[in-house]
Amino acid sequence: MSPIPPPTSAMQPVLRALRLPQFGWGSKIAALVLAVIVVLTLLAQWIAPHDPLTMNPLARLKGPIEGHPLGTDNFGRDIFSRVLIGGQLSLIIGIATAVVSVLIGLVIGMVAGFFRTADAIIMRMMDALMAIPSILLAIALVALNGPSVGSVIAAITIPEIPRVVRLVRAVVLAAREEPYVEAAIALGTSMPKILVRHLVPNTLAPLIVQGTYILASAILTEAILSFLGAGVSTETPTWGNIMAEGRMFFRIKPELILYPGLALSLCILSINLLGDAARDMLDPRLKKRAG
Amino acid sequence: MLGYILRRILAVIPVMLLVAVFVFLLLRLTPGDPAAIIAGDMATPAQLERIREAMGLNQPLHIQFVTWLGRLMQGDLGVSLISNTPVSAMIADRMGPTFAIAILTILMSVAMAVPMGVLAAWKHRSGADYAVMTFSVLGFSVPVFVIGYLFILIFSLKLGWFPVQGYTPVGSGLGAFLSNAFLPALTLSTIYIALIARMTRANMLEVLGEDYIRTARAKGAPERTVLFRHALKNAAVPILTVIGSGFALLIGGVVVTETVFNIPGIGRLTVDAILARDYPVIQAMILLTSFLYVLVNLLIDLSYSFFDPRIRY
Amino acid sequence: MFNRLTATLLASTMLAGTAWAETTVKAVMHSGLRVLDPVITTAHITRNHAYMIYDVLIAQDSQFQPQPQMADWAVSDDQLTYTFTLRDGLTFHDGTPVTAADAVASLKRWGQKDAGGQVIMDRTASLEATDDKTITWTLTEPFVPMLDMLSKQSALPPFIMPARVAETSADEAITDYTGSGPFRFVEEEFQPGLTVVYEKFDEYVPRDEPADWMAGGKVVNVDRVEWVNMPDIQTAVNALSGGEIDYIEQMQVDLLPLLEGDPNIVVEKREPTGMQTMVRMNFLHPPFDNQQIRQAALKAIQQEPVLAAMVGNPEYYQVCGAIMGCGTPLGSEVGTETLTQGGGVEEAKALLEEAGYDGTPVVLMAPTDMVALATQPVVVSQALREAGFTVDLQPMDWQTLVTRRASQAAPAEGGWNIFITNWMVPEISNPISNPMLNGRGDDAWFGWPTDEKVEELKENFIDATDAEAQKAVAEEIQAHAIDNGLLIPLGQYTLPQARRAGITDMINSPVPVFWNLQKAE
Amino acid sequence: MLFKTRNFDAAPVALQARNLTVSLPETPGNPQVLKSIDVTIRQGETVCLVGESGSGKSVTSLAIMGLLPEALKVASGTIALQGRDLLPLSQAQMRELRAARVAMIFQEPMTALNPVLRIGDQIMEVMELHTDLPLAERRRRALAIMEQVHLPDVDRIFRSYPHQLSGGQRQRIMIAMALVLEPVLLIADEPTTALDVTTQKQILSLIDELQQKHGTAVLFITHDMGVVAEIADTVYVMKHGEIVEHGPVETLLRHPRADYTRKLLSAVPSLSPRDARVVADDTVLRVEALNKVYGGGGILKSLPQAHAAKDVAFTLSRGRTLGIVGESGSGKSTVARCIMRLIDPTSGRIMLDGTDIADLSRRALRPHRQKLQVVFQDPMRSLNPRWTIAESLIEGPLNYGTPRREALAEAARLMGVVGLPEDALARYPHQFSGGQRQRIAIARAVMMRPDVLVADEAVSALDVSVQAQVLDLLDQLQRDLGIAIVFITHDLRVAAQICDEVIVMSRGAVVEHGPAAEVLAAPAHAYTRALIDAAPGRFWDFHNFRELPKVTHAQPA
Repeated sequence: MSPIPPPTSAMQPVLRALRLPQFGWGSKIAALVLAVIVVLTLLAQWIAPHDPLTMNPLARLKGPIEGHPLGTDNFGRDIFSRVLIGGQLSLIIGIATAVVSVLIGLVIGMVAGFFRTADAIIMRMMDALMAIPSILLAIALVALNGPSVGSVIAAITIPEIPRVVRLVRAVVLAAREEPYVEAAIALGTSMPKILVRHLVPNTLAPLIVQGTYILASAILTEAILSFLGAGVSTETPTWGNIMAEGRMFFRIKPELILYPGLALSLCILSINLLGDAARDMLDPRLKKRAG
Repeated sequence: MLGYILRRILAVIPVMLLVAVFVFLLLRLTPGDPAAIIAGDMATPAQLERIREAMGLNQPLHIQFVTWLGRLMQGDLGVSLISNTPVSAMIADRMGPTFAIAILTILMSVAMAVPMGVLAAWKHRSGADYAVMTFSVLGFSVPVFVIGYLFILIFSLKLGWFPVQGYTPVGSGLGAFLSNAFLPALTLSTIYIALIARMTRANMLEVLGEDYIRTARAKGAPERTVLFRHALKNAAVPILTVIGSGFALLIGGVVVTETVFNIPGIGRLTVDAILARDYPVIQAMILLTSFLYVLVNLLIDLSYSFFDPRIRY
Repeated sequence: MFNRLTATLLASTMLAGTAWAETTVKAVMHSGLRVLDPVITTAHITRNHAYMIYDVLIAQDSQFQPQPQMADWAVSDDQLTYTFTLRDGLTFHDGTPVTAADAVASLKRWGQKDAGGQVIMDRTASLEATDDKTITWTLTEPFVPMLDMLSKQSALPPFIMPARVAETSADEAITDYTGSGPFRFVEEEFQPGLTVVYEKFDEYVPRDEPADWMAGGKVVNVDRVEWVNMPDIQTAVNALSGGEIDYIEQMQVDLLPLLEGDPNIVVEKREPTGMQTMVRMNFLHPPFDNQQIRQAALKAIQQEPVLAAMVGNPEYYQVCGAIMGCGTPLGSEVGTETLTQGGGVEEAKALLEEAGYDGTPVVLMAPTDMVALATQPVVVSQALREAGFTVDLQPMDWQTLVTRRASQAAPAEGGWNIFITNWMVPEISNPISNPMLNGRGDDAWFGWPTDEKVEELKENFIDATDAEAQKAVAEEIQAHAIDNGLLIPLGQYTLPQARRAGITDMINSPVPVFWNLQKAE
Repeated sequence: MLFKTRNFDAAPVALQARNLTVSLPETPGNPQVLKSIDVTIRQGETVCLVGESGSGKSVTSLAIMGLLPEALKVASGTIALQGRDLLPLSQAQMRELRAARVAMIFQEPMTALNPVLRIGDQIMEVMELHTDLPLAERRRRALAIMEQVHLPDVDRIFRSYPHQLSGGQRQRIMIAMALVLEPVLLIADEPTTALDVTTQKQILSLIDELQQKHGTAVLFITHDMGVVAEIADTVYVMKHGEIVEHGPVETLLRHPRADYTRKLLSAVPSLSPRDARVVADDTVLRVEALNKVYGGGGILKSLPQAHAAKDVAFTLSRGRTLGIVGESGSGKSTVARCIMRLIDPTSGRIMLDGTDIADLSRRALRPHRQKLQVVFQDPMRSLNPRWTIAESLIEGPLNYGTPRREALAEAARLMGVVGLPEDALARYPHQFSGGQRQRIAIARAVMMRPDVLVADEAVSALDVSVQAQVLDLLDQLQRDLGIAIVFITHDLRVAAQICDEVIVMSRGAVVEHGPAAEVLAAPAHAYTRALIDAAPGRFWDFHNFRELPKVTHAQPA
């Protein structure tokens, strides 16, 4: 009998995914960049040299000058402070969208995956929702409900839900064919319990990966909504609306797009890279080949 | 096969019906009174009421829906509230540019992305792989309007290779069309290339691990033959699928690029309509883009059997 | 439905672009044209469109004086009867001659909608065509500004349409775009919000006098004018640099450096007076139902930061406290020292204290998609906050604002407290037509002030017989309007136009027009 | 003649590997996958490479083909094909040799052919790559080789796609492709493992036939001692990357020298049926007229129906084992799943302790579930990978109200019964081997104190030595607890070893039913006979290193 290795945690696959040393150098850099961005935005209140809203229209669109390391915008506000603080809402919108869409998608996907009767109806609705181009849906929702942070989050979340539902449903459909689920049925485990105890954990890994992609794309979508005039108010800076406001001055003062754009792109790039790395780690098909 | 196509087409009906319900509810249950917009600056409450009456906005919601759907069935998309022009004419007018640029984008993207993905999968974990992956992640990470501005700055203003804006129909000559359409298509392509290259890479990686690839190598087939003859065709179906599902992304991108490059397409028409609360136009546009999405995906589904003989209907 | 679409779609992809006429002027206007009926909207783009394809009876020259255009006029000694005589050679675009009956029908439709027109109609005994060429308009009492009203450039000049078109209800949009102006509307090429195409109307007979603003001979020297809407001003600037377009009506001042040093491009102010931007408060709901608090808001704001944020370069804006515009005959700056020079914040705080302001949030509507109105709310909200107001800056798109400003509901229930608007100076230079000075409660402009004093003063103005007396009344109106907070003027600005150097002889009127200009090849 | 007894000492050497060492250079410690092995294959000879999973058989074949995965590197040694060392050759040079000089066929015929290319094109591709033959000639030769591998209707198959062919046909195509250029050496890596026994028999004789016709040297990789006995001239036994023993087949089977070889051979179950146990008159499960029909319905046209189980009936008494035997698609798993009510039978009765559970609702079924437990084929998937063993074991008892503490105590006790340490309870499935997991799965079933245990191919995925242990465990549990077992298997040897009674199924129907000794020793039905005939090495008693004492029925192989 071969020796049995010591016990490990129940979160096996997740921990394996999060164990950075297994990642390539690209992912390590990505994790580092993301950490720096998150720390900077978290501490923005203390780091930022100026209030992001204090304006001085008479000193507008200035290049880097004393006290304004990245210059000022068209209201004479400090770009550096705005980019720092702007990260907060961008990240909040991204995280909120990811969490909400994953949770709602999880519940709907579970129901669709397990109850054949509900499946057809739910999936047709999801098909319909997916058929509506998400940007158009989002602009319409924001334009019609007013561009508050809440409606921006809702507008970005709703189009993401069908994708999560499909993912969860696929995982559930695959998992319910697994022998251990059939064994659980044979052991007299009730359906809700099977759902929660056996199937939900299966969706965890793909949902974490999907969540990172949603997080990244939500931050990007927020920027595009702002660009199209359906974003959050300029009084609450986000990377998106800083760029949207600054796009008018792209050729005069490219810093207005450059710096928030750089922060946004670096952030999304890192999240996407980490998501990819997590997927490679969690996807058994790819793992098989790596060995 | 015919039966399958028929069934698939029938399956489109409930989806489109649901889209119609979504669209209708979306517009009717949210604030914004089309009557107030039509009435203009100087309207009195009595005038508003008259306009509401005339537009049928006073009737119960389900009656309004049925009326609207009935007209829709007869091909009547209504008349723009703002400009008083028939919506179908407006759309027909503006579809050409969007359509042409979308096709160009897809062609360019596939032409670039598939070889990139194949290379990345073949040279898995090599410098080329990382380069392709980094590029394709970048494609997802930079907002499309930033890319558009950069391209204009570099290719139009600095290098003077392309005009900065505008649109020339294909009919005026391919060269003229391309000189206008190339940059917007390239801008739109970035995200599409990213998507397709990733998908190609992932599927090629999977296919390259299949037994029949080993068989091909055991036959002494050179790598080129293994990649393009044996592997790519097997990876084609998921690549096609992503082209189809990426179509929604394309529409989103179109909205932005049409603004940046000033192209008279349906993307801008839609955004303008949404911002102006031009309900008939919004409804028609969302229905139309959804229908196109469903149609494109249906066509793609049907084309699977061309690549994979196992798929027969 | 979709079959038809697909067919047209293919056709429009494949079809060749329209062959250019010999000289075409491509112009980027300040906004996209969507509404084609100049009577039902006050949108400037629609007015500009109307000037292209319609003609007017009498028109204003650069001295703000009425001049004959389609018609000469005579006034009876009792100032009650006006007789207009159409000149020869006037033809509609469909070839039929313009008759007095057409003019009467057009004037009547206009009279139902236009604020000034309504005032005249209130005093009209009869308006009729006495023969094919003669229009006789009889008033019940003398009305001094009669000719000024009929010749005004904005907001609603009386354009002359065929009678069959003018018979359309004033609540409905017209669908027949036959005009009598120097250009013909090319309906087949119209793309709402995007492109409008005009062709020279060959049968148009211009007057012999040289063109002077809206008056004089409208001689067309180009074959075709295309108005293109570009949603992004940078794109327009790029296109102008590249020679892809000829003209930009309104340049973003901040972008001027991009065009500097290009010998092929001329940047200039089109007309001297420009626009005025101003704050409007809602008199129906707290806190601005209180005069002291309105006054506090006025004291809290200073014009310069607003203008700087909006325009940037001081060359193109002017600090100006005159509610009827600086540089106009009636402009007076009484009572606006804090607006123009600042230093009112302490006073504002004191006023708020005195009025017992309880921190009720002020709902400030901020349109995000209108460049000319996007920055002011941000600066104003900051200023109000500094004075102690609680401000709820609500960003929204312009159409939402348009819908919402019509609501008399409480701010918390879909109403509003404050928003910012712009008017062309000629539109506000006269207290009668200045919409901000209407104090008739529910019949007043959005904000609905009930202000009997201002109405009384306006009566005095109408009765004033000479310019001196008018000016004196105007000064009283200014003092009262500022004191009561009917509006808070934020200053004047001009957005310059930019053109290719090859475009010459443009008329520098407030309304951009395309007759007279030449295009060098 | 029991074994091949040809002598190849005089034949020229086709392939010789010497001191071949393959390692994983990028893995810490640089572990060796092949440890300095020597293999010689002569022209016309069939060399069998046997060993359990992980012994390095396949690595050997891939090393010869030059197709090692990137992570594996040849560290030292030579591989000489007709005297020419292959290892220094460039990729391009190797490509020229593949298929032309060394050809290979693989285990999984279902996936080894490119699904999107026509059969004819795939065969012709070999000639396209290695010869200048014109298209017509390529086509002619392709059709000719297809005839040689006894494919029916070659013109049609030439134009077909792989998915339109059966597994056996596909393996014939693979063989045709491998032999069309008459290579010196054919490497066959478990070519029949995925096939049914009857098909396996055909393929084996086809390889044999072609080998004789073309004089090809064959390196045959297998884990199945029966196959070895059937086809080998020379046998190499591998274990952990080393060759522990080699020699002529008969010598090796009769007088194995290495302990490992002995162990391996002893673990092969005998085809001679076990002694039937006493029939207890204590019926726990009775199945009557069980039918399962798949498909039908459809909206626009009625879909084809599949009658997966036709009027299946049997009874099972306490403490006895019923085997359900059949090839793939015979319906044996359908019957198992119906009994378990994992799928709903179309008609029929399933009497469990006197209650008909065939039509019970899910809720009504619950109390009966615990009497009926199951062990599945795939040990990797039958335990929830995220749960500790303890959690998996007590899941059932908790469902039926056993207190946690009691359930845990029982689980700990059962660990001992199935031969695992008690602290295994705190661990996760991935920390165990396949055999260990299967024991855990059995323990999980036993936790419920079931009356009936359904074992669905429960030992098919295991190596023979492990398989023997698991079978012993089942036997012991049955004796201790009196459980009745329904044992589903395709392997007659396994059935012979543990079943009291056997049902033989074919195409959904029961063709023969009776005591194991009768059915296996004197099959009445032609299908059963064919099945037994096809079992490779059925003449040999591996366990005792000798022939089976008597030929059990008429026609010898």
